[in-house]
Amino acid sequence: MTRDAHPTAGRPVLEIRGLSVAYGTGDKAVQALDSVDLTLHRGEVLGLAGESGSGKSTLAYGATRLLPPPGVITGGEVLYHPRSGPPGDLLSMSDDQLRSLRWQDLSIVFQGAMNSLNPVSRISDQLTDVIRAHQPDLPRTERLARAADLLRLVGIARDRLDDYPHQLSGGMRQRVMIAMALALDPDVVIMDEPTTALDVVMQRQVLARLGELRDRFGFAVVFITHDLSLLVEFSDRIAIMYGGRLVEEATAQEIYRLPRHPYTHGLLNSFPALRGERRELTGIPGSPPDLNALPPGCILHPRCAHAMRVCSGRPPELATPPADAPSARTVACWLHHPLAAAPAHLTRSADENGS
Amino acid sequence: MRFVLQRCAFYLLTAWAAITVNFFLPRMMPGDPVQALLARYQGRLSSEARASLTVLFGLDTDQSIWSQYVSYWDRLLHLDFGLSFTFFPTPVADVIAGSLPWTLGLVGATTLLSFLLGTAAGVVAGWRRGSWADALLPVTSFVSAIPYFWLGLIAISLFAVKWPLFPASGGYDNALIPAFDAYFVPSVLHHAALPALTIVLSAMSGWVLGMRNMMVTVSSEDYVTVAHAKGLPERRVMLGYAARNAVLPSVSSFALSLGFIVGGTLLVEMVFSYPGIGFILFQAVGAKDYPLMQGIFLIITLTVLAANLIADTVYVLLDPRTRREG
Amino acid sequence: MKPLLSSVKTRTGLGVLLLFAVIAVIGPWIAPHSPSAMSPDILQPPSARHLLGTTQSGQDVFSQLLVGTRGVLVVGFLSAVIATVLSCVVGITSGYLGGLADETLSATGNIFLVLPGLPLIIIIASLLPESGNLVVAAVIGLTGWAWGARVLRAQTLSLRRRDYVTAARAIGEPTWRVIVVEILPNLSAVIISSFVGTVINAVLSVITLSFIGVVDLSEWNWGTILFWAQSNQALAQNAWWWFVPAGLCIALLGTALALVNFGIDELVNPRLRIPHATVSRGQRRRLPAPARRRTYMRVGFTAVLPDTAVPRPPDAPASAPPQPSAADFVPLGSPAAVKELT
Amino acid sequence: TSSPNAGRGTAKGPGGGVLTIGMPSGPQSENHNPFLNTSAGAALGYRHMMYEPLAMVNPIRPAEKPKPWLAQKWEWSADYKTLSLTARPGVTWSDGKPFTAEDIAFSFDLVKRHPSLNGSAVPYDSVKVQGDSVVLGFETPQFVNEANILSLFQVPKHIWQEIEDPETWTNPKPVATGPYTLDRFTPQGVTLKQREGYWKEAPEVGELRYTSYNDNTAATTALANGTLQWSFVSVPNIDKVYTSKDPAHHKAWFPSGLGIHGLWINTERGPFKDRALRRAVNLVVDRQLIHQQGQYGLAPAVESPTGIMLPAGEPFLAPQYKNARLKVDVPAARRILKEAGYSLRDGALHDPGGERVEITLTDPAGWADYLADLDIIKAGMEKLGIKAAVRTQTVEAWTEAFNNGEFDGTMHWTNGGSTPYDMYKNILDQEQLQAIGKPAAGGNQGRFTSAAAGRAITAYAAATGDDARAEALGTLQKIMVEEVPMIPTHANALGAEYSTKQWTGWPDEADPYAPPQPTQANSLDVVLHLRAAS
Amino acid sequence: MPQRTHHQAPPAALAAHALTKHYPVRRTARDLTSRRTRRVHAVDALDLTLHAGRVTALVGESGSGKSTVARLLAGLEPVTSGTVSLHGDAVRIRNYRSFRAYCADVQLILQDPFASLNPVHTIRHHLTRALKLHRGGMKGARLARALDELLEDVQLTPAARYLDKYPHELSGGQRQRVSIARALAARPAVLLADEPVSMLDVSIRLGVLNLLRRLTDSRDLAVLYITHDIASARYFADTTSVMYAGQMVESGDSESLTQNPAHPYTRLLISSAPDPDGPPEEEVPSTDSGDPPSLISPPPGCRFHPRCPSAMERCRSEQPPRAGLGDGRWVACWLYADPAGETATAREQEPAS
Ligand SMILES: Nc1ncnc2c1ncn2[C@@H]1O[C@H](COP(=O)(O)OP(=O)(O)OP(=O)(O)O)[C@@H](O)[C@H]1O
Ligand SMILES: Nc1ncnc2c1ncn2[C@@H]1O[C@H](COP(=O)(O)OP(=O)(O)OP(=O)(O)O)[C@@H](O)[C@H]1O
Ligand SMILES: [Mg+2]
Ligand SMILES: [Mg+2]
Repeated sequence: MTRDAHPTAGRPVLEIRGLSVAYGTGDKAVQALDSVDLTLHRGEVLGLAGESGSGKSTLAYGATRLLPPPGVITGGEVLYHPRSGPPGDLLSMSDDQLRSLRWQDLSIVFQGAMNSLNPVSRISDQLTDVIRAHQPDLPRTERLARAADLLRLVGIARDRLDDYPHQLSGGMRQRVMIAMALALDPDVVIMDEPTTALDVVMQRQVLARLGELRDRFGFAVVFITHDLSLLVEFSDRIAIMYGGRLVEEATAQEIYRLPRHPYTHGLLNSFPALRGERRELTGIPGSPPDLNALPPGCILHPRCAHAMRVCSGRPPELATPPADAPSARTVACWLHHPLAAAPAHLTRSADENGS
Repeated sequence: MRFVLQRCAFYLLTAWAAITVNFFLPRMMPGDPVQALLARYQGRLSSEARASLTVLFGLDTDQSIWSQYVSYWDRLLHLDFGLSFTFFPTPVADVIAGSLPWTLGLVGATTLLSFLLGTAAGVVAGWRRGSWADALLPVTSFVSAIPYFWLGLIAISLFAVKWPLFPASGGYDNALIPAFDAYFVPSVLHHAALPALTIVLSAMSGWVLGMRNMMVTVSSEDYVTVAHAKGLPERRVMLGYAARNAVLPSVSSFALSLGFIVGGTLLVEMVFSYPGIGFILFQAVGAKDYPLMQGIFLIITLTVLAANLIADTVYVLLDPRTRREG
Repeated sequence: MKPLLSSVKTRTGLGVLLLFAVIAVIGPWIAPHSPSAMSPDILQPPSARHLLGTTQSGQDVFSQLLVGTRGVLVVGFLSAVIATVLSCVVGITSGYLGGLADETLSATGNIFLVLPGLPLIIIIASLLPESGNLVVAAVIGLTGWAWGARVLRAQTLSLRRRDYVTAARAIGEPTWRVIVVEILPNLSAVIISSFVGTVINAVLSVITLSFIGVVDLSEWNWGTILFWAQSNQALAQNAWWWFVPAGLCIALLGTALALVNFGIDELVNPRLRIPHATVSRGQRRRLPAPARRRTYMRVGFTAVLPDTAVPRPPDAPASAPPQPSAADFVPLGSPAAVKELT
Repeated sequence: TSSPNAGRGTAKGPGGGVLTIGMPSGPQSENHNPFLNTSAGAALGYRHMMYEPLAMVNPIRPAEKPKPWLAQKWEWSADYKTLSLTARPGVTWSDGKPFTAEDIAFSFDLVKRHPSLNGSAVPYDSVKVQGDSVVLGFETPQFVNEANILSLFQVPKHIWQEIEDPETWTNPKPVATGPYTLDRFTPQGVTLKQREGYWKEAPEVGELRYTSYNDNTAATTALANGTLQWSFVSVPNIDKVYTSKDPAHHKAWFPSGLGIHGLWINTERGPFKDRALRRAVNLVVDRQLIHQQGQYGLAPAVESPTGIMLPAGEPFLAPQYKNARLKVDVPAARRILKEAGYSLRDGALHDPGGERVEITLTDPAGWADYLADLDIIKAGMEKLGIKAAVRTQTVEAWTEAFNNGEFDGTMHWTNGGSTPYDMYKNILDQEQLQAIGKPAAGGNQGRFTSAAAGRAITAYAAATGDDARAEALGTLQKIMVEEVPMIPTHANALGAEYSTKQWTGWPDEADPYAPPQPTQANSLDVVLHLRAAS
Repeated sequence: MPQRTHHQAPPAALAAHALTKHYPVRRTARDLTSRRTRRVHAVDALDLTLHAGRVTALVGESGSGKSTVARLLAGLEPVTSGTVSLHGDAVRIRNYRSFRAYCADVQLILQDPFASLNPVHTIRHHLTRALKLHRGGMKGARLARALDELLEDVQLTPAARYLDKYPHELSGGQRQRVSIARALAARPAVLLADEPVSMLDVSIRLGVLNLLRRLTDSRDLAVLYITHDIASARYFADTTSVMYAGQMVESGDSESLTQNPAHPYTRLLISSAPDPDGPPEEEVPSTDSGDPPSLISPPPGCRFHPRCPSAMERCRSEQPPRAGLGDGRWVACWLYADPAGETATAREQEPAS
């Protein structure tokens, strides 16, 4: 795939800085995200993985201010960099500013396509109303033509325009959502587990189409999924989350070949491969952290085989490990501190790795 | 189409059962119309009148309940409801025809109005949950808990007696002849204003609450969030996405509420001396007027069934998911 | 039950309800006069002697109100019990069994829905030789179950397909146990809520019936007070104290029940419960106008807390923390959790 | 404009202004058949403004001779088996045709042929026309039915002879001899307009507007604010609610006829089987309180122990009861009980057999006045130590229990009539006597057994002379006073509320020429007396 | 995990022959009036055998009838036709008693760990009911011991910590293990596990699978493992069968089936599965008509033919027979049915790996 084709590629388009999100306020609040920093560059696919409940969806919706109550953003900023002009902070925009930015520049594909479409109105209406809202001058016929074009892009015949959502199969609905996300040619598309409802055959088709479209239009994608194989295959960079924090971020191949964080390593050792050698699967012992009673220090330490005293005392910071010094990859783990004696499988360098 | 046919079959069955119940219920009541009439006149009709009334009402013929049932159906199918006892010898059909339009006009219109207003208020209250609109809730539940007749009587004593803004009773100025003209129509509206106001007030709150809760529920559906994400104007999200879906359950209870109207009608018509069918039914029950009771019950049942059928159809139109192909 | 009590609305509602319940029990004892006792004080306005004045025949309205509470509550709750039991039996059975049994039962329910309620009650009530409170409660209960049955049937239909019901069947539970032990408890919120709704309805029905004089007037309830007030044209006589308090009591009782129902609704549908404001009113007032709107919890525009609203933990270190020392980097060995799954 | 409503509401009839009349009868359906008590004409009373009787009987002065109306004069044969009536000349029907003896004969023949129209069940035998007179023949003496016969509505033969089924005919275009004709009908009310060519002096009231209200409250409201000028409704606290709103004009007068209300008691079963108890209770019923509270001070209390209302029945009183008056006398009642062997223990009355005396009083739920009366009676009984309870029933159950004799005591009415005979027959009729459990719909539901009463009733009806009648009536009064088969309480009032603001000339205490009720036959007489207020 | 190769298949524990399930489209009395009865052909003439001590995986498209097969085998729904035999005896469920006897031997774990526990009951209730029903009315100390053992089996220790919890207080993996414990309480001979791990993330998923595998080995259980995750079938099951549109299209030893898929659908399935070390991109077939077939009026002949890249004329009209590929593997496809060049054709079509 040719991924760096676009001229503006490589510049940041969405910058999340210190985003914190809680569910509820007061004593009963659950801190679901704790100061997450993440940068999305133009034209790239950023994969987001992690245990269920680690805050992936919260990050996606929090950054766009679409988190339903009782979700509350408790801090940070989300900067959107338009193609030209100064960046704006989504979190301090007024409703109207936010509305005009949404979908035009930043669109989102929600988890269940079944629930994302208004069950009582036609596909065409749902495709055109967004066009009308953002480009009020476009005549109706042109809006319809654009809707038909969009459907064609995702491989659905234009005669399905007048259908209602329930008349489409799950895969088709998912593709309609993708088409809709692209309706205004946005810079950023966020996709939250867009394919979990589909079987592998359908999933493959949808992703293949998405890849083609991205090559054509050059939007950046935040892609959230549980399926590590899929993530590695599909994304440029991957960020791993654990307990509401980012624990590691690197290119897909780096994460897959050379995980630096014990948690990432554990994840990669939990899924069987379809081909090749049958490898030993070790999994991750213990159970997910309780967000209401997070352990002190590194929140993974009760489950970590390499935990040190410092791990239970102070939270590690996201930093580039010395071994990867010039690259942009980061990891939040004390094992990469100069004083620590990290196990070999987490510190191997690229040339040491056999593949 | 198939769906509609199925519903029709179902309605026919329900209609049959309801009509049969209509037949048996009054016949199970003790006492007879003559006694009831005498009791009603409390001594202003001498007991000698008994014999003549018995002959008059044709009550002296003995017939088995089964043959009565058969002839009941026979007459029904010929749209012959018999003669009313209370208004003897006026045909039941005429009595009903004289009162039904008033009920339909006043109660039908106000029920529709309160549904529309209540639903609209509910949409706003649900959408602006947590704002001033929430103060509406205790008020509405208080209003909906007030017995209708009480509200009506208070309204009369305030707005018809103390400050005589509206007439206290009747459907129109008695000096006028019913006609569509510049004298009669305003009189009808003026007379309907107070009852309508109280009906709307007390019936509206139920819709407000139901709609508000549905709005809150629907507002957190994914497609509403998607609509926000699409950057649509707020009105469009509120009406086109949230309200459009939230109104569905209200529509089906609206149909059923038509059945409950008639119960309320009785009180409206009693309190406001309104010339409608509810009060006639109340009189018929008191007077053991089987033919009239049956006629009214039949009309009510059929209207409710028809309203349900219409509501079902409307529901199908509103909710594409219920439309089945093939 | 706990989450139910946590709502202010519910607590208010339950409080008022409790007050009425206490009056229902002790009302006849604390009533200053016998409710039917006539006295020469005819149609007196409220005074210290007669807190709510007297009637046309010199009866004490306040006493009537106190004594009448029992009748209203007994009829309301008894008929709601009858209706709820019936609607549970019919609704759950037809929902669970499906097929012909379902068709028959829901057709029956629909007939009851189609027949106009109040006239039906009037007819049935006049069918019976006596029309005391218990009879009226039975009649209201017997005619008022259909709506609840419909709701419960729909709920049961959706519960029946839940996996845990299938799972219970799969381990060999007999049908009655599946219904009673697995399904019924999950319907409890719906049942309570429909119970409360039925109570409101039954109270309004019995009051209406008393008001139009269909039921036994020798048993006092608020409706009979209104009946006497109305047949003596209390309002025309400006005797508001005779007419108004009973109506307000009814509305108050109804409101209390509605408030309880709110709580139950919120229990069933937690989405209704979500708070709205994220910061105190004082804090909000200090914010600039555009930021103020951002602090409301709304769908589609997540609330953003202003920096001032999040108190920083007091022990947050102001200066850079001391660097960890080598001793901190000694491995601890496998934690306990690691052994759990291998 | 072409609208029929143009200028309505301010319209003046040919004879002048409008009189508004109303009854709380609920919505009406169009039916002007005068013979049917179910008609709108009967419910609102306007049938009397069109269809006239042969003579005008004044029920509040029953002893007076009826005023000749469409019959110029009438004459009984000595045995009271033949009545000859002379038609008034110069009377025309509202369609212009003359009124003749043929019409009278036709009217009598009509009710004879159709028992269902013969509301007072007069046993007509033969009807013959003799010149301008009609001769009615009967098989038995009919003195007691005189008023019923003379009150029969006269209908035009030329119209009614065409009607096959007069029972079910709603008479859409009434043709009658009265001063008013139907103008228009709506379920909510009726308007009558004065016609040309009435045989008497034309009334001053040009238009009659009848309104049917759904209940007493609505009618009272209309009365109070003056919209309604003439009505008969039970108004509580009438001073405050009605009269005081315009003391100069708002008037209410509730005179009585001979029909009464009272506590019917079961003399066949239960405690009231004992005459002593009946007499004792009769002495403790506070009739003034019933008049004041139960009847809102409208229907007068029964004063004579004979049950005959005064002053209407004054001429009928037997000499020994001329001055007898009922009054509450608890000690006397106690004395009677003591003499009969009753005992009072701890305030509770026990009968000679040692049983506690308990009585259940019943009436239909919702009949507010009766229930209030029962409460007062109960309070009286409690003074004697009787344990009394008031129970309500449905109207149906109550009617059935009443007819079947399955009650202890219940408020009920009696028949009225032009002599006390009708009331006594209703209470004491031995022909109607039935065992408990068998319906006695026609009378004597109290199951009072007395051969003497039976004889006196028969003797009165068959009597051909005033002395024989007086004697029979004396016997009945004696039975009533001494046996107390029923405890009379108050009159079946024939009263009304009326306003003198626009119209004067209403009947009142000073000039009781007619009962003021708008649904009585005499209402026509009242309207003819009305004069526009200056 | 050691690689298992069974040359001698152990005895069949549960076998289904010509199992068929059709659902009426709307199951109401009113349907009787219409002539045409439309039915969903959820499962059609399916043969399946589960062996003691072995795990059989069932994979296939969404909606292909996998769950239906599980429910039919568990006796929760009447079959339209076909037979099920347990330990060689035909199963006949006539009343509650016979069903209870049957479910003592055959237990089902439902697809969704979040939905299959009743939220209003504690873990103790769930497990106690299963024990009481199938282990002769246990009480007191015996019951307590049995509960401890059960939870220990699924490694929810200490048992006391979990017994009185409500389902919502447990994580998905813990709930899944409670469901398994409940199914095991009956000491069944056959365990039907319907997508037991679909909702879990990879690390929890792994724990559950390991547990099942261990129980199979230690108790000689026969397990049916229904899944979408073909890699886990390879890892975990001895035999794998592939379903398409209500029919079985291929079956055989898991390793060889996943590495060497024969049926075009199996090939599509396996090539579609994401794989970071995946085959080069041109391998991925790109068909756009990826929509599943209608089960109300399934395509005639081979049900896969509308989507099959190698569809032939006879595929459109005739149902393909089963062709043996040796080693207990078979495939229902015309490509392999030609008696003359059976192996040759098959080789040709096999993907190079
Ligand atoms: N409404 C809520 N109230 C309280 N806590 C919540 C709420 N919604 C989510 N959470 C918690 O927030 C955390 C993050 O949830 P989120 O949905 O972002 O996880 P996720 O990574 O998307 O998980 P999954 O992979 O299962 O979708 C979870 O621990 C969850 O329990
Ligand atoms: N009760 C039912 N009534 C009608 N059709 C049904 C019923 N249950 C299942 N079906 C249909 O039978 C077919 C097979 O369903 P089944 O649940 O067995 O599929 P599955 O292979 O388990 O799918 P998934 O992988 O999505 O769980 C589907 O088309 C489904 O719609
Ligand atoms: Mg998520
Ligand atoms: Mg399934």
